[in-house]
Amino acid sequence: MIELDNVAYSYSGDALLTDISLQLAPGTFHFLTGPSGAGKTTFLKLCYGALKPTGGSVHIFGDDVTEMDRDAVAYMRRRVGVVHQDCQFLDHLSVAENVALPLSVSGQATPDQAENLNELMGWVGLQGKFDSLPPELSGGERQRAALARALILSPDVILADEPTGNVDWEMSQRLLRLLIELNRMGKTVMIATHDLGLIRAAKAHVQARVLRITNRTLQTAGADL
Amino acid sequence: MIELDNVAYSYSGDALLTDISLQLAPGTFHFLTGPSGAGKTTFLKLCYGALKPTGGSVHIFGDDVTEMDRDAVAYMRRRVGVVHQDCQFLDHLSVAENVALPLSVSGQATPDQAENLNELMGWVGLQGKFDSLPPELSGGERQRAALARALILSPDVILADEPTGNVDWEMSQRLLRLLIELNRMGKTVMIATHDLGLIRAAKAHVQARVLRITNRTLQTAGADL
Amino acid sequence: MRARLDQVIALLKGDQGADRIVPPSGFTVRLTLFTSAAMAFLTIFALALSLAAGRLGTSWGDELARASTIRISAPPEQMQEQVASVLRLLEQTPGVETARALSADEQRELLEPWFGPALPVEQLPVPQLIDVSETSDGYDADSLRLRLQAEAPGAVLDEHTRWRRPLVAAASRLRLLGWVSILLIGAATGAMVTLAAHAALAANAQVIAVLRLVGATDGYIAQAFVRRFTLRTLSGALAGTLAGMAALLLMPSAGDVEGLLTGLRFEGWQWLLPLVVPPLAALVAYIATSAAARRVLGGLA
Amino acid sequence: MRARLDQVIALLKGDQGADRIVPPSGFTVRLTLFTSAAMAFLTIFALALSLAAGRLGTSWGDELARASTIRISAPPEQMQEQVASVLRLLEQTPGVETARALSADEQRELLEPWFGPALPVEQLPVPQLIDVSETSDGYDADSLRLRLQAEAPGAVLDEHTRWRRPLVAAASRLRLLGWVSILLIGAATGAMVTLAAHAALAANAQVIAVLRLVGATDGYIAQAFVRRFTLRTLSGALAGTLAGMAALLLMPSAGDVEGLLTGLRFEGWQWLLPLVVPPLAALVAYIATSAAARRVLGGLA
Ligand SMILES: Nc1ncnc2c1ncn2[C@@H]1O[C@H](COP(=O)(O)OP(=O)(O)OP(=O)(O)O)[C@@H](O)[C@H]1O
Ligand SMILES: Nc1ncnc2c1ncn2[C@@H]1O[C@H](COP(=O)(O)OP(=O)(O)OP(=O)(O)O)[C@@H](O)[C@H]1O
Ligand SMILES: [Mg+2]
Ligand SMILES: [Mg+2]
Repeated sequence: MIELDNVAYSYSGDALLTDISLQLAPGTFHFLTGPSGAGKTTFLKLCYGALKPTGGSVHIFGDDVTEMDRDAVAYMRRRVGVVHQDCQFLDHLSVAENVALPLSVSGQATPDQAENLNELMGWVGLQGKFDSLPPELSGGERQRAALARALILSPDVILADEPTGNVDWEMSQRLLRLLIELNRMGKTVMIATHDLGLIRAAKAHVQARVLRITNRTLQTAGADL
Repeated sequence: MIELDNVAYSYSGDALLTDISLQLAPGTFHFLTGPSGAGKTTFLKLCYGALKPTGGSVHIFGDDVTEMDRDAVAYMRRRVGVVHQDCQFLDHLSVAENVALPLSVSGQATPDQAENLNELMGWVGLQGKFDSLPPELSGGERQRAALARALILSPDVILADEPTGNVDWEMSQRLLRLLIELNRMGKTVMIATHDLGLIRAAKAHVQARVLRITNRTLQTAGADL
Repeated sequence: MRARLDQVIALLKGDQGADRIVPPSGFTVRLTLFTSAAMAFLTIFALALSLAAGRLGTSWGDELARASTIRISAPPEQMQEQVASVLRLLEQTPGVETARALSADEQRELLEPWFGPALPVEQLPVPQLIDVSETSDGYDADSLRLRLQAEAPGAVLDEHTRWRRPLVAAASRLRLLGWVSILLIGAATGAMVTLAAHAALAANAQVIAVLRLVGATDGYIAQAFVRRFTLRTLSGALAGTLAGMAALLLMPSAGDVEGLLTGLRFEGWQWLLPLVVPPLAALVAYIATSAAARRVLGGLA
Repeated sequence: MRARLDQVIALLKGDQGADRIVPPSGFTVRLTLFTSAAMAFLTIFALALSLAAGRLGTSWGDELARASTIRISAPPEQMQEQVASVLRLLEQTPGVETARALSADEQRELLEPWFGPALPVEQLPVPQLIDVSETSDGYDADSLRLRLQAEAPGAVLDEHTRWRRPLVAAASRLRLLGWVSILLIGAATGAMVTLAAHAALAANAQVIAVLRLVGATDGYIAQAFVRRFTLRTLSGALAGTLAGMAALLLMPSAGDVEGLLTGLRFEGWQWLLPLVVPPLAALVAYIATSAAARRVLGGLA
């Protein structure tokens, strides 16, 4: 689905990432770790075309990112669900409308999506927050709303950047179960996190591969977890 | 230093917090936990006067919050260092200037503060980011910059809302050591977190009291941690 | 062209969903509304000024009548000859339309108020008058005077309506001034609407980033903003235009004075002219917002 | 008062630190700059228009000379008597300053161009002319005519400069129009600067929130913004004013025409008048930004 071939990236001057090759096959489950500032978010941005590699090539669903035009990027994003580290919303729309935003934006908003939305909001524990405005949410609630928004289009690939940074342990288990469930349905999942407990908990339920960014490159973490 | 007496708070309609009484004595170390959406951030906001209680009374440094005028609130904030959950910066100023902002704002910016700033930036691992702009920081780097900004005025009370939500385990240990060090120097510290591992690690070094928000009120967590 | 038309229709119909993504109000929107209203109001005034100046120039120009007189005083025996040579001369002068010697009756009529009807014009040394009417270009008075002096020493050119010329010139300068004001105000409106649109888009940078992240195409995002700002500008300009027209209607009428300064108002079909202002303002807003949206979007991945 | 003064001095000196907290540029700032420049430019034009109209009115008014003539045609035997009674009548007419019968020499001079210097005025039935000069209020021509008819049937009132009256009225309307434009433009400037300041503060809501959170007082925050916007408005208005004055200097001179329309420009001390515009604009900006800052800050904890 997503292929990185000898990818390098630098914001300016020194390379932040070099020599990264990876294939995200359908139905796989990946964790991405590494110290703060190692380049996890940067790596994910390369995977959903928010950044273009400064070296090597990235193919998303078979298309070379550097050759995609802006509309192609927009269409591609409807097939990739992304939870951003600093989740942002349209502050003048209710939480439910924000979660359903990808539907309206891609012209797929139909009344029968309502049940889908309901169920999803229930999964992430936001039943009571349908009509709240995003600035009225707590930190954890924002993250969960962002996750729900990433999942509403039922994307083929889910990329989540620290989706449990602000939620308690039980809630993070609940969110993890949701992602594992989706993975079982054939979705590709990649979660960037520094919470080793979460990775350990996941390993009990799913065949997860753990990637680690060290020394500016991607390495498969061993059985040390 | 901070006294809550039978405090209640509700954003609208139902009370979110009720019947909360607490005294933060100088030199104490508190953790605050509770599920996502329980009201940790709300509680901290009551402690630094960003919200006024809808019931009961809050005294900060002996003054009743409801009777403070706006300038008094501003002066009080210079004695309370706050790390916000969604840390925000002035995006057009460098990281170093942002960290030093409380100094300029309170008219205490002097050349001999430079060393202080240097040391602090080193502690939180931002040596190389002096001249970066805040939007160029990673999630964890932002949190650390926010912590440094909260500490630059050497405040009497430090309130930190999930200061380690986006940093790796080693970095969170490092930040915790910094806070413990400050506590030893007599500062009052309160950390809201859902990371039980962090609380456990702290207990080995410091006499910490763990508070838990459940059922809309504050309870002291037992030895179950 | 067809695609362009579809785009405009889509713009007007609007997309319920797309419309909601732009925050409903805010200072930048109010700013756009007010700017276009104020500028339309000023434009209407400048337009009325220009048209009034134009009418003023025309009416003064008409009254100018483009007429002058040549008075020939000569001893009776030379009179006939001088008159004939002056008439010949005038015939050859470029800018002179007709030239005609007044008859004795006409001369008596002219002098009647002075001397009564009984004056024996024929027996007095009354000068002969020649009525000259110019073409619209007019003739060169100085050179005509020189040639008259050579041909008929007793002839005096009297341009009795020359004094109105500066007035006509003044009126046409006033009209020019009006058009310059309209241009200035138009340019200022364009620039301000552009800046207001830019400011609004800058203020909504987060909205745009979020939309882009959840898979909205540039066209979808741009259209939502363009639609909002075009409509706001249109309604603002419409309000300003109507207010301006109402203010003109309420202007005190100058009564008799009107003969000369035909009032600061529109007349007849001219009342349709200000109605061009709102669509023009909307067009400016459309172009400005499209460009601004493209610019902001270009900066996003 | 003293505190107020200190405040203004602090404002002008600025606080190096405080100044940096406001983002250096952005569309809202540019908008403020441009708005004040454009509006100052238009104000200068309107001001020049008003002053030119004023001068026009004055010069036309002066040339009006407030003079008229009464022509008395009567049989020689009644002439003396009628002249005397008309002069008596004029003496009692309110609005008439002086009235004087022309001497035979003066009359001959008037008629000379028509009949040559040899005309025996005394032997012809030439009417007697009476020169009337009005006070600045003028007299009521219609009632004077009625009374003349009764007293001296052969007297005819000839108001030979009456035609300029409507022009003077027109000029004064033009001046009024200029002042109305200035008022309109002034009001629009004020409103736009206010809205631009509001928009800028709204766009900088995060900056304000951050400052408030790290312990900045309201006064500190407000001053940084007020200073920035006041200075921007001042420099924008200054640029617009200078551009407007330069444009006026470059306006083509009307040459001879000037006698009547004394040009769209300032004269003498009037060149100082436009210099009032920038400080006024800055004052508006100061008030607007202070109010806006207070409003935004009031909404924050
Ligand atoms: N826009 C940018 N311009 C310049 N440098 C940047 C930019 N964005 C990120 N960086 C730098 O690149 C490095 C990696 O950033 P990134 O956000 O990928 O880290 P991360 O692994 O996600 O860290 P964290 O766990 O703290 O979120 C950081 O040192 C950061 O300062
Ligand atoms: N401004 C607001 N208006 C209305 N409701 C609010 C507002 N801010 C927070 N809330 C609600 O109050 C509850 C508590 O919010 P708070 O931010 O205090 O939670 P928290 O304990 O900090 O959660 P987290 O761990 O997720 O950060 C949440 O349900 C939230 O939706
Ligand atoms: Mg990151
Ligand atoms: Mg919180």
